[in-house]
Amino acid sequence: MTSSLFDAFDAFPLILSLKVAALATVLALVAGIALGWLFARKPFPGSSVVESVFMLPLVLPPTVIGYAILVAAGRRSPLGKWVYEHFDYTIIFSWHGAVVASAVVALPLVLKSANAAFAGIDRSLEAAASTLGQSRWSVFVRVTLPLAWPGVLAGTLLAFARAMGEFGASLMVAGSIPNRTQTLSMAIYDATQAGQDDLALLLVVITSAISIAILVACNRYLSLR
Amino acid sequence: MTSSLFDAFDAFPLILSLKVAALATVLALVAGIALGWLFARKPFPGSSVVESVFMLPLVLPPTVIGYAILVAAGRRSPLGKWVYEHFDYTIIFSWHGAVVASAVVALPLVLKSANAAFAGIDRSLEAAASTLGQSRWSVFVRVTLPLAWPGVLAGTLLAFARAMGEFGASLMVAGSIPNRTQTLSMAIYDATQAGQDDLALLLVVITSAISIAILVACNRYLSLR
Amino acid sequence: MIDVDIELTVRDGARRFDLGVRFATEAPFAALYGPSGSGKSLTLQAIAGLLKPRAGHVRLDGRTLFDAARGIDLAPRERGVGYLFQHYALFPHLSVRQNIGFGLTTWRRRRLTPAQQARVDSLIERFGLSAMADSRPGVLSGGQQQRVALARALVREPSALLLDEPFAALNPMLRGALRRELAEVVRQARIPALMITHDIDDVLELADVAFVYQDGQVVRDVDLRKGESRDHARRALGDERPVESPMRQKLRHLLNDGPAAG
Amino acid sequence: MIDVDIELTVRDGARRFDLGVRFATEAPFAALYGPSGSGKSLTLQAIAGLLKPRAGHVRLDGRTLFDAARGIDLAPRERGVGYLFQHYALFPHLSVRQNIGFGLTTWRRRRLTPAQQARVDSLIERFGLSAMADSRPGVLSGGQQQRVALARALVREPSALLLDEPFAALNPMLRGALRRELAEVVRQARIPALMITHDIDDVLELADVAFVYQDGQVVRDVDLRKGESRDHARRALGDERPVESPMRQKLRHLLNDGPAAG
Amino acid sequence: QELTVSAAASLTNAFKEIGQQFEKNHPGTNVRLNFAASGTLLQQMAQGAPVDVFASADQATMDKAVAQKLIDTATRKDFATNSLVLIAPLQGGPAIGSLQDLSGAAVKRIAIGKTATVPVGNYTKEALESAKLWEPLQPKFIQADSVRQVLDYVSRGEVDAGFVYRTDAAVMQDKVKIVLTAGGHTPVSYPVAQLAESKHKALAGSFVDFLLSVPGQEILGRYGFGKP
Ligand SMILES: Nc1ncnc2c1ncn2[C@@H]1O[C@H](COP(=O)(O)OP(=O)(O)OP(=O)(O)O)[C@@H](O)[C@H]1O
Ligand SMILES: Nc1ncnc2c1ncn2[C@@H]1O[C@H](COP(=O)(O)OP(=O)(O)OP(=O)(O)O)[C@@H](O)[C@H]1O
Ligand code: MOO
Ligand SMILES: [Mg+2]
Ligand SMILES: [Mg+2]
Repeated sequence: MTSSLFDAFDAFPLILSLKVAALATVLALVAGIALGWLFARKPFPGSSVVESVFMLPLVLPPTVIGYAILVAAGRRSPLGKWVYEHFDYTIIFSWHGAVVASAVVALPLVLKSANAAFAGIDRSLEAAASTLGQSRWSVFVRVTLPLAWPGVLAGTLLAFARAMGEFGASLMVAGSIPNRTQTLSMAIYDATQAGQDDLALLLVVITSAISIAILVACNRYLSLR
Repeated sequence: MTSSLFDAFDAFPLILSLKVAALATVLALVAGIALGWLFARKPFPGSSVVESVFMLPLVLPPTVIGYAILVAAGRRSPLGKWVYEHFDYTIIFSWHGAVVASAVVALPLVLKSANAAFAGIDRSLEAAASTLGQSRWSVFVRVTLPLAWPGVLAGTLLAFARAMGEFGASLMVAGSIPNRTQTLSMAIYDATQAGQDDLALLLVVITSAISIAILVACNRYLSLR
Repeated sequence: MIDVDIELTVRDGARRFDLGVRFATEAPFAALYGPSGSGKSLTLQAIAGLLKPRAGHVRLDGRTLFDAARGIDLAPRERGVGYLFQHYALFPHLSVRQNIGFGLTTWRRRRLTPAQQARVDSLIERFGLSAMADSRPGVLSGGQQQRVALARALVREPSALLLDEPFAALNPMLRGALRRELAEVVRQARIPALMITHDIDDVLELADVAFVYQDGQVVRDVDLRKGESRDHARRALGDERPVESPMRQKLRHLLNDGPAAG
Repeated sequence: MIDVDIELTVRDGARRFDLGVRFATEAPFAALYGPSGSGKSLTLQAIAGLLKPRAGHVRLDGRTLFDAARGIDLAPRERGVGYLFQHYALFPHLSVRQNIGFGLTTWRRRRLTPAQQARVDSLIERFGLSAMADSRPGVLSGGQQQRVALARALVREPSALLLDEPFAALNPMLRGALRRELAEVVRQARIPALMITHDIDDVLELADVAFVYQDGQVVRDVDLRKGESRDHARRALGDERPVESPMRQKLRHLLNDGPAAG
Repeated sequence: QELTVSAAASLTNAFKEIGQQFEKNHPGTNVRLNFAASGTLLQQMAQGAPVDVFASADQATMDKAVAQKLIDTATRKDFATNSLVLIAPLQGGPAIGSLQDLSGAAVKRIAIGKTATVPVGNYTKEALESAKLWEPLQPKFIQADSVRQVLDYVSRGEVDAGFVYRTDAAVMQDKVKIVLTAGGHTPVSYPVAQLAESKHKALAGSFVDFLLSVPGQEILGRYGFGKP
């Protein structure tokens, strides 16, 4: 790789990718924990069908997911129209769109892992905590979640990796606008499409190295053991 | 949806998709369990880095993964060349390529979930089984795996969903050859790109319904509880 | 002080177990005694609010914790009882110290006040857990785990104590010491205690009254204080069982105290 | 029959525990007795092959299971011992029947032969588990779980029995019955048994010899058969401890057998 | 001021330079370039994406945009042309000198753009149809999802030949060779237009003007595009 190649490399997509992936992971984590808990602990008739519906972002091509988000939140949708008229804001072509798209695509990973983890917990530990005067929320935060954490963490790391790699849905919603909404994955895609193989390789190496570093660090510092 | 639309619908991609997803899931399951167990039970220096490397298929855009498989197994690669010369076979442009691509992309989902599940098992149960005269393999099959099953199953269902949805990497390796290697996701993608919204919607509905049915059934019959 | 009258059924496939117990006592320390599977643990769970009876009531020191007829059913955390679980139910992700202090803090306020800290430390000390205060329960011996569970149940100054075989994993010497600790706690705090035990000596040493279980019912109650006065019964029963032979006593001594002299 | 000489250290953070025990006996039934945390369970784990000692050896009936000097270290499954874990270690995903039959089958051959089936059924019967044979361990009472663990350890006709507090969760009546079962099993199979217990009566009823633990060492051994013959010691020790008072006996009776007459 | 330009993926390299040049010429202007497959761009605009200028790789997509009333039709202009070429791996592979050689037994696989979705596929179809080769060659076709994929297959020797634009072949000169320029298809021309809902009509107009200007055409030419 020549030094001109390094010149061609631009830190923006990297920073944007990390920002988007981090936010999307947080959103997926919160929603995934809540829904995973719900489906594990408060099943209702048909809840396994509803749970499977949340898996669809994995089943359908990302473009379809992106298109669905466009239809649901774009300027032509009632929601998007209202927001646009009142706040002069649209999620299309904004990096927020990439966050939403990545979160939707990453959600099933957290949800399913959290669900399995919550279902496997020894309920008598929760009972013990409740006899020790803890509120439901306190029991959840201090006992349930820590005990389920290995599974939830696994799902979260998967979600982060997926969010880093997401580009089909984001491309649709946020566009691939250099210095605005172009993430690393989009930049890689662009580089391959433009025949800039060296740049593509460089970007792949950077993305891989940084993702591995983050995953290893999270594994080490978030595993609580 | 008109009846002509139904005429336009063709069962081939559906059947191929199910076949590809099922085989890919089995491959990912076997490899994911083996690797997940290895990383949980026989950690070596740097094993968490190696584990994270297996997450890359999630981090990198599917096209890149597809390209990597092409490079590794294509006719110009030593492996591909050897196989081609001796068996007159190449994985490129065959649906086997889609299986390999989908399995690679689905692997991290099983691996990570299985890893967390294995790490969470009460080791004294394995010890008990070994004092009851069971070989290591017997302990694994009769105690370790059943206890880890909820987590492994969650990962497997994620893998199946992902394999159903995979098209970027498969497209590259298998091509999207109608009636040969075109899966449902590829067909959906094609339809959306060609602006055939009705067909795309029909295909999305079919894919979703079938995937949900399979996921719900697996959840019910494979959960062992 | 304790007034329990509950009916409940647990099911597991085709098998079902019906619990229908009723007992009440003013005595501060009551024991539940009876065969394996007779419903003792289920009774404590119902009192703690972890199982909901079909009918009946649970009252402690005049407070109604549960009353099916009046629609009262306090949540476990509102019942303020200290519960030692038969299988300890120690939090595997917390250290011994954190397990013991758990009930004094909440998700919001996780630091102990100096007074609470002192209380935790004194329990750790009294139960001989100082050396392993920072260990996780998983690496403790059975008896050490049981003592952690006992300390954890006592730490909140509960309004009643429910103890499911608190000394089962302890050897006689420690058992004696902990019996004295427990008797002291109950006396000082003036709280009612309900203890399941299989050890008659536990009953004899600690309890004022014992309720004898059989197949989900209380079949008999034994007043252990009154017994003392009924001197004629003493002699009447005296020869029904052989007094402990000196041989046995000697062996008992050998096991507990040191080599036998000659 | 049993010859144990092991040294090992377990660590947990800054805390460490050193076990250095040596004992040997020709007696068929030996008891390990001693305070909580003195290393009894660790000893059984080392004998079963679940912990690897730093030095020493383990021999059972002339078979060498472990010998650090000669580099012998049989895998747990090759040692052929029946081990009842202190916390039972029952398989939560299997029914009582499957737990008990577990050791008779392998991953390849999961069906029991009729003879094995009969053996499992008879253990279920003898240990009073018939009603709950198809339940999972999670819904059993403490004593029921302990009996499942005992039956599971006995089912394979092991070449030795390691029992970590086999009766702790059982009430005295059941305990007596199971003691007799166990004594019968050990006598019939002519296998050595090593039992940890906190109950002196267990020791007195079952054991031929007891090794007394203290801080990771065997500090004393008590020969329970010889004791019988030393008649003078009997009298010498006779008054050191009060004989059980008739009062206590009466209460004992009340708790166990029925309402006191008179 | 911000100008959003949605451009077909095959225009990426040229438009990046044009965008920079345009910003230089219009200080205070910020050109946001959005690249994707033409179909994706159309879907975005149909859902109200705030786009000012749309540059498509084919007339069909632009026609669809017109049909959906997204476009200010008066502003539609062709700004570049391209040509369809037959490429083969630089090394190895059967000798190919003409379109007819493709029917030879030595040629086993031919990569083309997907006719339904990739513009280049349509041109290929037209070219082969006029050479009466479309039907006979059917069994040999591998329909790739993008021009880039055709290039990859050819460059890695997975196929014996492929059809791409001249501009694409140019970026892989070290791995593929241009066998011939195919004729017999409608001219490959790239249309550009302003969006009906554009908020920066004047600026959008100057961008289109710049594309057609001499400096604009010079840049496009450097990337292999022909004059309209
Ligand atoms: N969750 C449950 N589901 C079904 N049956 C249960 C459940 N919990 C307990 N049982 C059954 O109820 C009966 C009473 O159980 P309980 O635990 O109260 O016994 P116990 O008196 O405490 O016995 P032990 O002294 O052996 O602990 C037992 O037969 C047990 O198998
Ligand atoms: N895995 C371990 N890691 C560290 N320390 C341990 C581990 N297992 C046991 N110990 C410590 O070793 C000591 C001996 O434990 P062991 O379980 O042998 O005691 P024990 O004699 O069986 O006691 P009890 O009668 O209470 O069961 C204890 O202090 C215990 O905390
Ligand atoms: O530039 Mo295109 O629309 O990907 O052929
Ligand atoms: Mg109980
Ligand atoms: Mg022990």
